[in-house]
Amino acid sequence: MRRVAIVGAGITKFMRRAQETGKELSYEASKMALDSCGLTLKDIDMVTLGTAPDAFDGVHMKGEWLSDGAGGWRKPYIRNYVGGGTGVFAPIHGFFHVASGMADSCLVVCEEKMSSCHPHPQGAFKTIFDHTLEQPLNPTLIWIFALEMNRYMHTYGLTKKDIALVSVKNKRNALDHPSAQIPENLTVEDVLNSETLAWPVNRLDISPASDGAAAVVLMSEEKARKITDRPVWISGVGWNIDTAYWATKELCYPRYVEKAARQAYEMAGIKEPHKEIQVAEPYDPFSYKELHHMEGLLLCKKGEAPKLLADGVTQRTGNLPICPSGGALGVGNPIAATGLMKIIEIFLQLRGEAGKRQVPGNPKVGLAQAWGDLMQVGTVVVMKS
Amino acid sequence: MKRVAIIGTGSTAHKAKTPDVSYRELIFGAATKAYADARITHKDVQSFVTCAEDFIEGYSIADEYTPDQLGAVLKPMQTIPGDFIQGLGVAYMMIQAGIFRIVAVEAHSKFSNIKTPDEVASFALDPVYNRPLNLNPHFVAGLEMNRYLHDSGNTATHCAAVVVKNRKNALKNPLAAYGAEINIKDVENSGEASWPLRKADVSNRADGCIVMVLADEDTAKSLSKKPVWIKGVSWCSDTPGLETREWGKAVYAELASKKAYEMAGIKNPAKEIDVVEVDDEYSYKELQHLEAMGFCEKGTAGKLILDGELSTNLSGGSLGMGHLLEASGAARTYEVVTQLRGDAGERQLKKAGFGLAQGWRGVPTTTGAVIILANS
Amino acid sequence: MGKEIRTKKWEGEIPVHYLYTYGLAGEKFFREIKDRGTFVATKCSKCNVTYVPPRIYCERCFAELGNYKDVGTKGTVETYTVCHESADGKKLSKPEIIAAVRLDGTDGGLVHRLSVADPSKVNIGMKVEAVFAEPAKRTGSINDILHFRPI
Amino acid sequence: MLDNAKIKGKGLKSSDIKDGSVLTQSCNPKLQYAWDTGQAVGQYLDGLKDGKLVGKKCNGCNRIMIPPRMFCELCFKETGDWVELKDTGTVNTFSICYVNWDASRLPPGAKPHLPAVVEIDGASEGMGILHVLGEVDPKEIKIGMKVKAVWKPANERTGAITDIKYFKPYGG
Repeated sequence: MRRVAIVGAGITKFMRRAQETGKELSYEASKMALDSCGLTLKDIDMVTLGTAPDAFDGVHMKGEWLSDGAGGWRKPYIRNYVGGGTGVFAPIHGFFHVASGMADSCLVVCEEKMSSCHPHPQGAFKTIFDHTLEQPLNPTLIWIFALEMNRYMHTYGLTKKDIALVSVKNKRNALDHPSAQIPENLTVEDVLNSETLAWPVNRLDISPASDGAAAVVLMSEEKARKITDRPVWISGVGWNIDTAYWATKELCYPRYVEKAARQAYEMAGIKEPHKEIQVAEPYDPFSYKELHHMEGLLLCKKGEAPKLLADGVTQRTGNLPICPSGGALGVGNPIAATGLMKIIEIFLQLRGEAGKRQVPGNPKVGLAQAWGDLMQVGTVVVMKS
Repeated sequence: MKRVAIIGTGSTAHKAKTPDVSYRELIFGAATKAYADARITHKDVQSFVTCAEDFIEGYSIADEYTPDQLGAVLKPMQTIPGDFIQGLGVAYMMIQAGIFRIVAVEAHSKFSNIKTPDEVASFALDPVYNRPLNLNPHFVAGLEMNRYLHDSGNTATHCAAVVVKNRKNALKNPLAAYGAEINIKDVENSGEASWPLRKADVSNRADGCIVMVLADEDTAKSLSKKPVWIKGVSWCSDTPGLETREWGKAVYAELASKKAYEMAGIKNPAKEIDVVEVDDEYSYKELQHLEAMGFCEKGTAGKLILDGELSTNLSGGSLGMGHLLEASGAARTYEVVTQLRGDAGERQLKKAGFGLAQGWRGVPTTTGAVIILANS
Repeated sequence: MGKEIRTKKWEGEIPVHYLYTYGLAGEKFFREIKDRGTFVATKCSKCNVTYVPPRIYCERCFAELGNYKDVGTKGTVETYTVCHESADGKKLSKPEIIAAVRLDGTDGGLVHRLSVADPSKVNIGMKVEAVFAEPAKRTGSINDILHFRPI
Repeated sequence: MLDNAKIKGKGLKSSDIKDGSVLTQSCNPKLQYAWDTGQAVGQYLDGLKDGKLVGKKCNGCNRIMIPPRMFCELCFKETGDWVELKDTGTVNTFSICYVNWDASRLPPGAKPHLPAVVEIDGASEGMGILHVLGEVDPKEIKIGMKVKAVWKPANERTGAITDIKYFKPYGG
């Protein structure tokens, strides 16, 4: 198998409402990624775009509409899609492009413009539920998170307080991220006292709706060596989807994330992830999700993530820094772009280029993960310097 | 580089409506056939690709509803919001990357379940520059057809000949929904859609599903007596804007075919390729695509078809089989595979060694994909 | 196949609506239409491509584009069609002509209605110009252009 | 190192849009569907109309499944017999929700929505459906609580999941 490296990265600000169109956001992130490694569009063989529901941007077949902004002009350009897991799946897609030998270079772009959807982007989520058997109950997106969080708390005897610390940590980490939308210094009490939207979920347990884009450039080993002495390798990829009958499975544990992680670990030769992974960016659209995903990623035992959090292990200065970027909770959550933001964070951490966000100890192995669909999809990328 | 083959195919018979089955049941039927044809079970399939778009399915995240009916629960499965041939390209890359040995690709159409198909199609137009004009989406095809005929010298009569040929071909295809014996006058009298486009120039909608199983060389040889090898596959998107595109040209088909020919080592497609299935969602598209991909000189496709000298779309094409949304490219590929295996019954070509299938994603897109297949 | 189903269909919709910003380039373009009744373009000098509607980037080489220049309101018909069906697929009582207009000196243009006294006189290559709504009635929309007309 | 100065993005305030300092275009798309329910869901809905919950059994893995399906997604073969299930079950998880589907808030004092996953008696373990609870003080809801369907009167049932108004606490 050909080795594939990440050689460049770009990102926009994450914003509640961007003036830029989705095309323009895609361009700004892509251009920055190309500039960062001294390449131009001409150097790119193929392009893959990750973007989540058309219902956000409000354009049917939005991959087609976005193509010029994403650098797809007269190139083999394709869109990939696994719901909310797309942001970490997009570089996996780019990986196939290069590892297969079809391309020596691939531009990976992720975009989301949620603010076009009115009155609130959450409205677009009603129609993620089964049209015949669930939508007539008028579900809101938060239902599934509340149901899952409750089940998680019940199974492991956790309290809301145990979980609120995720928001505090991530929003604080985001103070150092230049793209961040809602970085903040909060206390656990602030989270617990924020409005209850759907018990046990409070307003500050939730990441915001956002507009933004991110991009990375992938290259074959041979080409990468020519333009950088610090490539970051994609050493393991995994993704997995569970049944659409989401209410028929145990919600307290994301078995699909474990499946995806095992696929990625096997490929990367990782035997003891809790010891070998030095920095991780699991997906944190809701506070408990970070913990849920740490467990699914086998970074700790089931039900043990809250303890690591409480003990400070997952702080930037801890033994296993989790979401040093500030995550979806702090940087913002333009769905697909968030996943790629996490890939970029690990890329920077492994290069020692994360600036104020840099975790100590010169990490050499890191991981990014996203989640999507109806509690169904896990996407995992293991990276090594 | 090792080779990749299609080792199993499954298709429903396409119909204007399929009221007896849900989309899940429709897909399950085609998947069952494909796995049986490949002599595998769902457990042998290591990864899955569905080609679908949210607003066609009527879901905000259609990807959620993809795994069960393919046997893909707790497997690596993805959605490609693209043509089925692009999905084949993704499966090809995953196998070539050495990650999987067996991958299944699916596309389907439940077109009959969309109550507002014109509004859904128009929702793909730019929201600021185009959509507020509040037009029927076929206007994009009308603009393109007019310029293409103007530039190429092909005529509306030639387009009608495509309709006559494809609907007649469909009479011999048991999977086709719209086989008919009609003549050029019938097309001319069918009524205006968006001049010069007439109603009969537009393919009718159909429901259906197609699943294919791909495998790496070793697996294909051990499982299949008639593997059909992927010799080349590519796809391309031209500028998406209505304002910037070259209206007379199918640049995407030209560039995608060029790459696919390079991969397959094809110098003269007209001579070297025996089975040709191209997108004909609108009649003129068949002519435009054949010329763009070098099957004849520019401006000659119409006459060659009128004179019966180009036997393309023996399946009946979308005009004869029905427009199957992202599965239209699948229907084209299905026919090529069937011909290359020698299983096409009364449609069977005597010489069928190399074949090409091409897909286009419909208005207002400028995206298309090409795959080149061979039986040896 | 199986027994007769009584509940054969389930109806539903995607109940969302949208408010789109015009983007950085689009904002400039429509402000000029609204305030001055003219079109502006951006140009990539490297690729020698002039974009109307303007873009902040060249789609071919990704150069950053600024420098909006007035390209006037005249152009030629690249292609046209006569729509006989409405947006929702019903027959129009009065068919309308839609043209793709290439604005002079640019590689872009607009797609819009074409108003002519005699439809049979329309042809590809015909010179046309934009007709705008009265300034007071303009809102900064593609419909501030009423139509194109022959020169 | 990412060049922070190069990070673009022009964020707007909601007032920029409301007061017209930034131009916008609105759109109310008509995205409407009539989905074929098919064999499995069609008969499930017919059952609801008749005041019954029906499931389907897989003869491969012996699961009794709700919602019913014509094929087992795990064994990937056609399912076997229809099975009439009870209209009682167990709360697997629940929430107390104060927002509507579009993120607008319930009016002050309005009763919160009480979504729950209910595992249906007679189906295989863990087979739950999404529904809502009623006739219960939100504070009293517990995971593991027994509940029973409260049906609409027969003449108001249409063959819909809402033919069950809600599930309410039941017995012990």
